[in-house]
Amino acid sequence: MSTLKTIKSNEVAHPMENLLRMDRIPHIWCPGCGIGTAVTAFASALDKSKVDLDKVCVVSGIGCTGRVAGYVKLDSFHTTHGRAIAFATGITLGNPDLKVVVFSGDGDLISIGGNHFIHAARRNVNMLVICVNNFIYAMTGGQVAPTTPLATYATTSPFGCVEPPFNIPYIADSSGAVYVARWTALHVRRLTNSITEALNKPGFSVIEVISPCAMYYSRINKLGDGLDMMKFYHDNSKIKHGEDTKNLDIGFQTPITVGKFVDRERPTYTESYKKWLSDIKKEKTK
Amino acid sequence: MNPIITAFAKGIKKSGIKPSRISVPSDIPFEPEIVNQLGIDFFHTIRGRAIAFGTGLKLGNPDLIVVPFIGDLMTIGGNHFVHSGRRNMDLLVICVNNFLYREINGKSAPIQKHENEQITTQKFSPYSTFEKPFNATHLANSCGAVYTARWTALHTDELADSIAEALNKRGFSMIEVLSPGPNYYTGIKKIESDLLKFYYENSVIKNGESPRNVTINSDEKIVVGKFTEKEQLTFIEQYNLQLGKVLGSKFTPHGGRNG
Amino acid sequence: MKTNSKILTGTHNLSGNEACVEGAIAVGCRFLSGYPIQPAIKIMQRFLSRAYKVDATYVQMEDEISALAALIGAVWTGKKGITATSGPGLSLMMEHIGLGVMLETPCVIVDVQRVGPSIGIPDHPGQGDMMQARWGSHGDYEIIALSPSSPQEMFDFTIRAFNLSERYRTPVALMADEYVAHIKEKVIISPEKEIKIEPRRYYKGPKDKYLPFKRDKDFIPRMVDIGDGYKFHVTGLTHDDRGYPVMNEECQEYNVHPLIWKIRNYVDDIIDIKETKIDDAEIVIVSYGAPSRIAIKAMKEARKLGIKVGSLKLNTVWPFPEKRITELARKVKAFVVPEMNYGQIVLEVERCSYGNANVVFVSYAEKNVDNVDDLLSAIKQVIKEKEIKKEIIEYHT
Amino acid sequence: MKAEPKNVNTGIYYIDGDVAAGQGALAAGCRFIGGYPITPSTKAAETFAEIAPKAGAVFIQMEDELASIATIIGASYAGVKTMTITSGPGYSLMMETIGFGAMLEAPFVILNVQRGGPSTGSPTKTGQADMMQARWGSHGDYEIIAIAPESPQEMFDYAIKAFNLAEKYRCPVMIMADECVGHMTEKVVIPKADTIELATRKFYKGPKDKYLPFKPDKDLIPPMAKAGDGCNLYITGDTHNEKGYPISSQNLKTKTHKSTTRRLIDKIKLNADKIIELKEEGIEDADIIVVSYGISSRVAVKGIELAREKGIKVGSLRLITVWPFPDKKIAELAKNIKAFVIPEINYGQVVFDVERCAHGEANVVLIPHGGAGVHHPEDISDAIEYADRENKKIEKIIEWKTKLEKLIFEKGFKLKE
Amino acid sequence: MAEIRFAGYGGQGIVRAAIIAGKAATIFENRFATMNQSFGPEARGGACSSQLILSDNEILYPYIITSAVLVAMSQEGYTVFEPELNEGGILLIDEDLVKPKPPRSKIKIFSVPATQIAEDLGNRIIANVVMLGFFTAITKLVSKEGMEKAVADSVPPRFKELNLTAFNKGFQHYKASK
Repeated sequence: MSTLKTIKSNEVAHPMENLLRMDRIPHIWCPGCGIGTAVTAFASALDKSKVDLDKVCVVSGIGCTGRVAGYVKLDSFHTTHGRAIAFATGITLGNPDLKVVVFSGDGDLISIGGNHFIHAARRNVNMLVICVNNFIYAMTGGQVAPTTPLATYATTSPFGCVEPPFNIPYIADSSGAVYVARWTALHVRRLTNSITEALNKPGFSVIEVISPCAMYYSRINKLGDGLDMMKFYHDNSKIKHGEDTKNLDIGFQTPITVGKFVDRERPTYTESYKKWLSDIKKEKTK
Repeated sequence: MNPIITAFAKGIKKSGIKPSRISVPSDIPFEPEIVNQLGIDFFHTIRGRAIAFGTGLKLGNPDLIVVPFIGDLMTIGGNHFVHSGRRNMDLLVICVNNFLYREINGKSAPIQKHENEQITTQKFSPYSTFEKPFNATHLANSCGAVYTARWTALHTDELADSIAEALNKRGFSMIEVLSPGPNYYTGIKKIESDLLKFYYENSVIKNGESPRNVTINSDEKIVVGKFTEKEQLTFIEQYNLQLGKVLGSKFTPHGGRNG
Repeated sequence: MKTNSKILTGTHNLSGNEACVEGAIAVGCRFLSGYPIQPAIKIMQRFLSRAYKVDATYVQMEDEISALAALIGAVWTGKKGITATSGPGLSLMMEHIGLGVMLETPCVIVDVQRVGPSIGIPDHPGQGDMMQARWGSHGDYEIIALSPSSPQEMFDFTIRAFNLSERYRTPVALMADEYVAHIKEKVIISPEKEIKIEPRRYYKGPKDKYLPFKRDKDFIPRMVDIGDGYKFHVTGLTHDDRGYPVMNEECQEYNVHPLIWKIRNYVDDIIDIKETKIDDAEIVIVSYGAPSRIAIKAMKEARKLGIKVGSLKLNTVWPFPEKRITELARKVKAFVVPEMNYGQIVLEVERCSYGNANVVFVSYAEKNVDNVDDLLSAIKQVIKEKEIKKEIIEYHT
Repeated sequence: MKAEPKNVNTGIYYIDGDVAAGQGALAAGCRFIGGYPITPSTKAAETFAEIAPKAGAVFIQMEDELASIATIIGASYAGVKTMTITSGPGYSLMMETIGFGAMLEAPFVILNVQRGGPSTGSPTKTGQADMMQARWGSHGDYEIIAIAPESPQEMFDYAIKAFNLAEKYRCPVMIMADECVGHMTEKVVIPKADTIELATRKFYKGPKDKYLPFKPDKDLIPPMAKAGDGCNLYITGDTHNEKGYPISSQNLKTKTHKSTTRRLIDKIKLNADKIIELKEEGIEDADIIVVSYGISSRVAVKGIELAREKGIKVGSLRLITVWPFPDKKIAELAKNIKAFVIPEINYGQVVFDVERCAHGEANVVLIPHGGAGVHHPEDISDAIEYADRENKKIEKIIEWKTKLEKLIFEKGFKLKE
Repeated sequence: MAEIRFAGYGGQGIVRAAIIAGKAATIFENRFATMNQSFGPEARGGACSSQLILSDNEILYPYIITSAVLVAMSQEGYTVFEPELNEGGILLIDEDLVKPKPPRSKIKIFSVPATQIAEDLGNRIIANVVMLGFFTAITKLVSKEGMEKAVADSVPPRFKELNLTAFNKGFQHYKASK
């Protein structure tokens, strides 16, 4: 591993230096991976949205994307597999002034953490979930995920995946999320805008980021490197804002619909709880 | 007998399926006598795992017809619910929705205030009053269920028909039954029948209604009916298809009625 | 830490569960996340009904896994937090007990034990989770577990549990049982200012110098709250002082060893046992939780018959008072251990008695916990034993 | 019964322990694995996913470990041999359902490839700190069987043994491997199918309406009926009677409703002699006995060798089955020796049981190790030497200070960052 | 008995090289070989090493205490494991990737441009096989025939020829440089 280069004052600092733990760079992500892009977009969005960085807390689970918490220079938690949302629920209820961002992968949030995902959406707990979807478990070496498209190969589906994948925006929508968007790692500017928008939105927001996994998903399925995947996204993604979430299925190398799909208002858990408490108070003091 | 069980018994009869083929994993305990009368195999599993347990039963012996009863409305077992739906695992999930909702259609439901200092609706309710419940049908659809319906426990005939239909349906079916579940509310038995009647009277049948529109809201009538039905390969069918394609003669298809 | 003046004081008739909540509120706990399970529901209900008065946060999560995960999260925002569950729920919490230990998060987990394994009998007391509390999560760690035997102790021990957890920065288990949780008894609550509250060990130095796992001399690191601008990182992976993952043999030793020794070094401070008439005792009843209520009765009855019996009640079960048991074993003829399970803590007693005293196990798994006769008959039989049997004795009645 | 040829990929292989376990499971007749990826056990699941379909068996990757374990218990009641594969954190999640499986007396196998803990710990490094968890991790009282293999060949052999024990005793059987063994590559000989002896499940053969699911035979183990057999099963995780019906707290104590819980314990405890497998080496005239299991027993070999060179009489007792614990054997050995030396990759777990069973007759020396690596052989030989020198009876566990501990906590060691 | 260390970084096939050598010894020569690997969770691109013990008898203690051979394919691997090499040990390096210090007294150093040779053959990921050929020629710990069989057995059929060529290039490189 290369050592940290100290930046002298007259040198130009890394543009994101104030947001990254430079002492942990280089990161673990492979060349061609889209997680870094998502982090960059997140960092620019933090900058743009003008939120108080002291009050932003990042929670990650386990997996490649789960390492994000370790690289951002914010209060950050690297928790157990699948429980990032549950952990974040505690934080946001413990101190409602915080802006909690859950940054994790598809396997972590949707497979093992599926229950927390739907319930947090139902409760409308105040947090932003950035789910990097690379269609596979990459940290453990390429196992099938609940997002792996049908007939796609993975190490635990050596003869092709037999389970249809989740449509993450649809399930987020049906469970009650107030903001749902999807972008690919190619749409950096739009992704940044979405994150900026969601950071300022109270309630449960979900942004799915489709990301290449050059090391496992692409390699096992012979899709080329990260650049080839980016080219595929470029040629095959269609922006359709406001599309009905039920039409957002993703197949193997089929076109991907991206955009902002849901943006609605609902009282958050904290608001409902506060109102309920004050109702009781009124009732008791009557 | 509990009206849901009555409908279940009728449904089995109507479906023409031999009861001994039916296995019920459930997180609601059934009375042993009822299981005897039904002539099924019954497994009282731990909270939330009925669907996962049922998945094992089905894959272990694809000849079985597996009907998980879930009483916790996907609280603790929500993940198994959505994933089984996605896989289109061949299960008929009967979801006993025992939520206590104070107001329907602007009317107050007959829920007594507990004499204790506790707030009544907190009495082991799966949801606190300040939380919105799931629209289970919508959720089931968003993860791929092939058959969804909702009835109150007093719609016995419709419920029995739905059960009979879904028992013969391949894939992940979900029937939601609105009923104050017996196990959760022991102690306030009296209000059960009142509540049930209240739900029955304040519901409206709309077959084929879009799942998105059947959320149970306090200012509208409860929509019941058979909402969706579609055809899709089940997990076992997809498994046999895909592996047969790749492995050819080396592959022995997984047996059972879908094999 | 500021406490709210709305805490309950004076004398009340409370169940164990209710007393537990009052204890928690008295010590400044303002967060509960849980999932309803018999026989611990009452703790959630009571907490909720008190929430509006003390401005506490309550959340009913989707399962026990998330309940404990949320609790750990909330504690890092500066709250004191509690969760209440029973056997099956505790089993689900196991992974996050490990996380709590690794992140050195102070929190209290109440386990109102019922009959197990599996669903068992939800409305009947048991003590089958004692070993689980110590060993249930993967990997090596030490835990503190207290076992109350009355509503008064539920109150007192809840306070102590919070204080220990803040002092040693570790999850503390309050191992109650259904009997203690549901019985209603007089609970005396001292005035607010007399309640001792252990403050959180906060870091006070410069913000950019904060290292989340830099240990003081006593092996215990200091905490900060989320949102105070320290921009710290913590992880469940094996980590160094900065909280960054480092995975090698040295770091594993560096990280996990103190987790163990920050408890083992302070056992004398943590361990709390109550001894009655032990000086002249030939036989010592070792008990904890509900069975210790009859231990005293059996002791009195036996003394009437001329058998010198003493009682040793474990207020803290973990860490186990190894030294004291070893010491006593050299003096007494036998230990009699009544437990509402099929033999758990009795194994520890056997271990620590080093073959110097007989160890008799009286199982209350399928008996009423108010049955003194069986305990007494075990005492009567063991007094007749001539030699030390090198295994656990169970007399069948 | 012999293994079926279609399940046995006879041959000589150069594979790692995980792969061998996957092959062993199939050879043992496993028809169903529900699993979830977790380092370092994933390879076993991958192997099974690859070889199973050709032999008509099924692998399914479930959504989490909770589902994995629940689904295999379901499959077990559908009548098939079944298994799940996991590691520490996943194992913790399974705890509730393991108790359920024990209560239902469902035969199933869990492969736990232990890693450095607690919590997420060191996923790619080794540990042996889940041993007590295997025994005590679920709430309530129950007994399980746990086997600790030390080589890829044993991962294969003991996978078969685990299935045999599970089917025979109708209880959860754990293969407590560790990362070292799981990732170690060695020669593995998969024999011909007709040389592999398999136990078959005891199925009920009597009249269907007379079936009592939890009425034991003389060996304390009840015969089983499958779902769909027409036996009208009523199976519950509640404390139940022979019929399988739940017992309430009111009638728990009456004779007719005696719970089956005690039998869950007795069926293992009273059959312990038949279940326990140990490997003894040079213990006849030993002064010191090294008690070890899993990878530690291979590491100990070197330490023992070094100690013997110094003229110390050291024997070795390897626990192949760790649970049930060989109480009697340890008690017996304690009478004739000076001390037990126990190297474990944890801060003391199985050593507690050695201490308990030694009853103060022999000293007990623990050589702890935090994990993410194995003991230094010199630590083992030094501890043996010390134990041989020590003539006093010391009534507590003697914790050996390892070189690593001294390095880090005494010499002002700076951690590499 | 011989204890061999392979060291490099993830993606170089360090573990695979050890597996092939172990396979040659066990399956094709009917001896014993124990292979252990170590890598962090940051497997890809991070430091990676494997240890191989070859013996005519059953191997009880499965780890290296002092190694007889160190195959270094990265500078870091060389730095970390060089001290482990015993007196008179053999050090094999990829000359483009490792710049060794002056050797201790009796250590013998042999170098090969393994990665360069592999790139010339059209695929740098077979550098490990080139190295194996070189290793076989120098150490003679495993027979050439055994290794060839093991290489052929360990790669997909369509890459068999390429790998065998790479192996022989490595093997010949020693012969040629002698």
